[in-house]
Amino acid sequence: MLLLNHLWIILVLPLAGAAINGLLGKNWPKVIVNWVAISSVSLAFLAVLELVREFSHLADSQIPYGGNYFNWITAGNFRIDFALQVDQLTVIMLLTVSFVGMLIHIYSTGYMAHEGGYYRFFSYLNLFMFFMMTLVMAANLIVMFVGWEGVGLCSYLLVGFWFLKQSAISAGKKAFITTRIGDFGFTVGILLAFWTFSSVDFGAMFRQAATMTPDTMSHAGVLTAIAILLFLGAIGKSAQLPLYVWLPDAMEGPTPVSALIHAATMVTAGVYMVARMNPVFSRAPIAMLLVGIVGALTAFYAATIGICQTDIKKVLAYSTISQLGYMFLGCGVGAYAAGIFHLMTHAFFKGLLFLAAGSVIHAMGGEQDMFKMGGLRKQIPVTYWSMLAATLAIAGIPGFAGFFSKDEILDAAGSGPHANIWLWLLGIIGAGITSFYMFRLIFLTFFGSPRYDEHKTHVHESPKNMTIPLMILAFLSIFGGWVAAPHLVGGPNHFEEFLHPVFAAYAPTAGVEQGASLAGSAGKSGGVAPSGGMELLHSLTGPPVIVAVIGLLLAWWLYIKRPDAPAQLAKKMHGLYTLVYNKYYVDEIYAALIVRPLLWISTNVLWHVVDEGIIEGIVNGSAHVARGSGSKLRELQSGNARSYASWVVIGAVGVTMLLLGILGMVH
Amino acid sequence: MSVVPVSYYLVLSGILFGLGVVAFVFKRNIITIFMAIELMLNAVNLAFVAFARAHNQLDGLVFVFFVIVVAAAEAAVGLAIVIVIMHNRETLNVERVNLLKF
Amino acid sequence: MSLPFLVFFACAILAVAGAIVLIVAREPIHSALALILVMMALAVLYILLGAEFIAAVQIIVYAGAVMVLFVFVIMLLNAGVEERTDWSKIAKWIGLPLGFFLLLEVAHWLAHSSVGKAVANGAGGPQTAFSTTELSTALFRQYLFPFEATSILILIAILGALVLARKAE
Amino acid sequence: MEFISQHPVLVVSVVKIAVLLFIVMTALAYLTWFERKVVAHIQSRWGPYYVGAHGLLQPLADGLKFLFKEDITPPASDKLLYVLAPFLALSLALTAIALIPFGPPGVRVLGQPVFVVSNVDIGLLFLFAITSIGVYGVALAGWSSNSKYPLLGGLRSSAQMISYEVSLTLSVVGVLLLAGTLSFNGIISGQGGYWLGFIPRWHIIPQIVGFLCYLTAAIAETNRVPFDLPEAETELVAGFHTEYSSFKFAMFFMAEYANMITVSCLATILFFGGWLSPFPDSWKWQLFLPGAGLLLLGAYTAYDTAVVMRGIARIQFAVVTLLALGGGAICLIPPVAHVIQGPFWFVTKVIVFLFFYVWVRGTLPRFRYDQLMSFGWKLLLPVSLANLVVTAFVILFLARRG
Repeated sequence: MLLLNHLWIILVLPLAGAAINGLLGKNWPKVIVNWVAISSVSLAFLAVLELVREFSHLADSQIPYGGNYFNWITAGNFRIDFALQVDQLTVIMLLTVSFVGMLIHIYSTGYMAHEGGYYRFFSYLNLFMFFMMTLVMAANLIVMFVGWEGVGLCSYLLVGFWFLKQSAISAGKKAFITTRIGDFGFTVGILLAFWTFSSVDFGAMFRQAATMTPDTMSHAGVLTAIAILLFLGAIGKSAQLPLYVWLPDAMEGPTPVSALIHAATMVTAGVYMVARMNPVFSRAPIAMLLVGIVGALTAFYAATIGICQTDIKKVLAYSTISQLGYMFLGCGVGAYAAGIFHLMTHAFFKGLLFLAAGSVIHAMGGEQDMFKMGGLRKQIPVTYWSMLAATLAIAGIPGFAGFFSKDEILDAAGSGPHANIWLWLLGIIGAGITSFYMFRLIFLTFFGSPRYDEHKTHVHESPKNMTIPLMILAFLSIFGGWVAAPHLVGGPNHFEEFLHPVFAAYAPTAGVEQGASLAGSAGKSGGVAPSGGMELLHSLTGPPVIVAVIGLLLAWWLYIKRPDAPAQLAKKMHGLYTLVYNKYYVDEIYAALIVRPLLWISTNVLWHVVDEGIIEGIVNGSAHVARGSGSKLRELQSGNARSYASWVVIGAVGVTMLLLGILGMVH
Repeated sequence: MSVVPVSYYLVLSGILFGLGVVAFVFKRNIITIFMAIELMLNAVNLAFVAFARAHNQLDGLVFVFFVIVVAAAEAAVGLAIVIVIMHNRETLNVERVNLLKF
Repeated sequence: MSLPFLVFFACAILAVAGAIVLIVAREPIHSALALILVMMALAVLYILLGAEFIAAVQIIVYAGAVMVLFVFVIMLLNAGVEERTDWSKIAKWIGLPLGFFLLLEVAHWLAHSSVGKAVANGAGGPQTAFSTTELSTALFRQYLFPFEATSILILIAILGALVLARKAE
Repeated sequence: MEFISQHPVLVVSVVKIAVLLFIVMTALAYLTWFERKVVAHIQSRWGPYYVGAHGLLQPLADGLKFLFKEDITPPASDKLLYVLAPFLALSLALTAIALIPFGPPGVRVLGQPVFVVSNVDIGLLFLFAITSIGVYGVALAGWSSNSKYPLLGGLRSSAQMISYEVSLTLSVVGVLLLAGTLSFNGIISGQGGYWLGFIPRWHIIPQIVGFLCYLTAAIAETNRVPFDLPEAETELVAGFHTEYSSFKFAMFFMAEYANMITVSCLATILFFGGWLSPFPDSWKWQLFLPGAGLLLLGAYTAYDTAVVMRGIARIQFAVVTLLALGGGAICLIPPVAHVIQGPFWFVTKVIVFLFFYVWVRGTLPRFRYDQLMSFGWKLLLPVSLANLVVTAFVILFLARRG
């Protein structure tokens, strides 16, 4: 039980790596920096594996297994311990994060090989791992918030890693500020939670919540408020409508960063948080609905934008947003397990996609525009195959990881306890679009004839330390979902069962359907419903698959069969095209509605009026007063010793008087 | 042999102190101003001794001792300063030594 | 009117007279002599109070060293008649009156305040002289630290005086 | 009258003061004669010879001369101080002597000791107090004359006196440590007894360094050659008393000699056991030493009278002879001899010191001013300090040894 009792070890490892590299690494050769960074992360991963082994021996009653390391804040009855805990959910997240993180570290050693600030990059990366794991293992909202903000910080640092590029800097700022808006809600949510449960410790909060009467659609209470506020934070962090705008710009950062932070781990923090707070959300149907709606809308909306993007990373960015939307949709319809499942698979294939894209960019010598690529299939086979696998996975082609998870979600959205046909519909369409733009990406990049100057750019496969992570992730993208496979043939869903305690523990008594849904799904496979074969067929020919295939074919038709079609199409519906191409002008709208007024107010009111007028007025005024009184008072400094003597005498007389008075009183 | 009440000494010391203060304000010559200070110190010493006698304790005398020592030190430095002033300003009148002012 | 009273009043009058002369005299050296007179009178009073050692120290250090230093400086600087400039209005209109007021105040207080009375009634215990031995014991046991501190102080004073009086190269 | 009977102290004191004053004055007068004679003989001259036999009446003549000279007070001088200064000097010098015990305190009249005017139990401190005031006489004289040389002389002397007073005091502290008291009687009786039965336990032996320091400092303190810079003729005409004439001058003169006497007495008391006899008490014959001495003197003068002298001098010498023989005879009476014992030894020792003073004056050249200062501060003071420290440590050590 070494690690269970010393969870902090897992955190300290990457932190140590970050510290060592950050403080000492400046003049070290890259080898040492690599060694430090990777060893720290790999050790962390091994530690997690060990942790999982020990965890598997725990009795259910011992879960969640917590450790309280030191008393951090104490103010009145507000007491925050630096406490960590492990339960099934945490385990999943830890595995995903540490594993993907490790792979991406390895990949980065290849990708960043020619970059400056090498030690800085890895120090940040390790630091990110530290914060992410803190976030995941936190046992109370405050510690979670630390991780939450910490990853935000690292994201800022890494997006702005090339701080000589103006666009990178502003992208970093944008990411930070936009996220702040959500975090504001999050913070308020925390406060409200404390006000309500008089504790921010998960266990305590949930126990409290369990005793409270759940809100209903008609009657919304404090639980709803908390849930919505927290969800605001999730929106900001996980780039949902309407705060998604920062994520595409965040692609300014190095590709491994995009892969690790803006695809695999950080952006999923929101989903994790919602899943973690499920007892609260389950009791706030309105909030649930909101989550579902936001998720579905985002899924659909981002997908549509994805269609017209030409920058390979932008496409992936929007697809990330939309996939996150799916996860929230899953949570929104009460299928937390499905959401987390999708989170995990997504971590695999989206991480892979980004890494592959990175490899492509690497191969193209920095070129990101898909329309300047093409026909790379032969030159960089490893990248091609792995990317294809990932695409199939994300598109939800049966047998690949994405299929299982997405199917779960849509299934829950369609036939789950909180089923909502409209959300389901949006999800389905989004899925179709997803597969379309993903295959568009594949076809544009790897098929057709090269659209780049083959003499200038020498396409070459990436080095081993980049391709090996690709292969590993490809493997996972393909088979990562099979844990849930038996479910299709009517068998049990291992993943869901594994997570079941987390979500069932505090499930609202009113909404037993939560548990019942599992039972139901089990029951469905039980035999009341059509047999396993039918089940399999049903899910294999289910709407998701159909739309996926349609999207695939459409993409094929447009970009392989009739390469000139897209242009004509764009001409035909020019308005719509430009609208979508410009991402619905959301950035411009925000600029017009929020940023510019804000700037105007800051300049004309806060700066010129408040600061220059009032504050400086006060300061200078006091200075003037002091000066004036001083110039009067200094007359006392006559330079004539006898005057000074007289002053002394005056003082003496005063004191004596005082003494006499006092003594008079005493005696 | 009858004894002089201690309060007599105290009154005398009070008067001397007051005169010292008056001299301190009244005199213009740096050296005499110094003397005024010495006068005040002496008055205080008298009070000390008187109180020592009154309570029949030695501490008062010890204090006087220290006061005398300090006065000696003070005189040494002070007079050195006076000499310097005289060299630089050619006067001992404090009212003429008035450059340090607003 | 017994002897101690005679001595006391004689010395008291001498002391006050000396102080007044110190004030009115225009020749610094006369002031100095007046002050010496005061000190002598006080020394006698100390003896009357039984503090012979203090009396001796008073004369040796104060009259014999400090005041000699004053006289010496006066002679060295050839300090002439004090010019009675009256540029400090405050000293003229506030300082002096208050000074006299303070004089009366303190004297009156010491005479009539409960403290003064209490002490007076105590009338100063036994009139046996303080033993010099005890005094020195107190000085070197109980007050050793202040004593050493004063020695340091004097050392510093000497250095300061040397530095100040040194001819500017 | 009843007041007097109330306070016998006053009566006795007044009488003692009168007697002492007379003796000291005479002593002063003849000290001048003594000095001139000795110096003369050192310089192989006769010295005063014609006013009375061997110039015995010379002091008288000088005194008269001073009295009848014109008393000039410089118009520019500060009258008050000009007059005050010599009085201050002389009175202080004489006051100092009042503290000196010339004989054992045992001898009393009306319950008051005879051989000391004021018997203070911190006499030494008081003596220093008075000598420390002594400087004012010189300083004020220098100042009030309102003339260059006196001013310089006054400055010099005050500086010199302050400087040497320090080492004077310090050199004595060693003795105080040994004696453990400040009263003269205490110090003297502390020196009673003998080492090896015949070496007197005087402080001179353990405190030889202190004694040398004291001697030097004392000479400087009294402005005597070789430290007589205040009246260095070659530089300052006559120093602080240049402007003085007639009796005021005489007073300064007497003050100086009075100081000599005081200092010698002090040396006697501190280092040479005051009125203690150098011989063990067992030697009974010492009782008759004073008488014997006087008789010898008488015999010598008788011979002179008979053989050498002529004319009026012979008559004078006859008187001297008679006095000497008579005195000697009286001193041989045992009770008188007992009483005389203390003063006799005391005076003898003092006279030895005075002789030493004169001897020094006749022998040594004068210091230069800077030499004087550097000698005082850089040699004398450190040495006396070292002596003090060593003494203290030794005493502590012995005390520890038990």
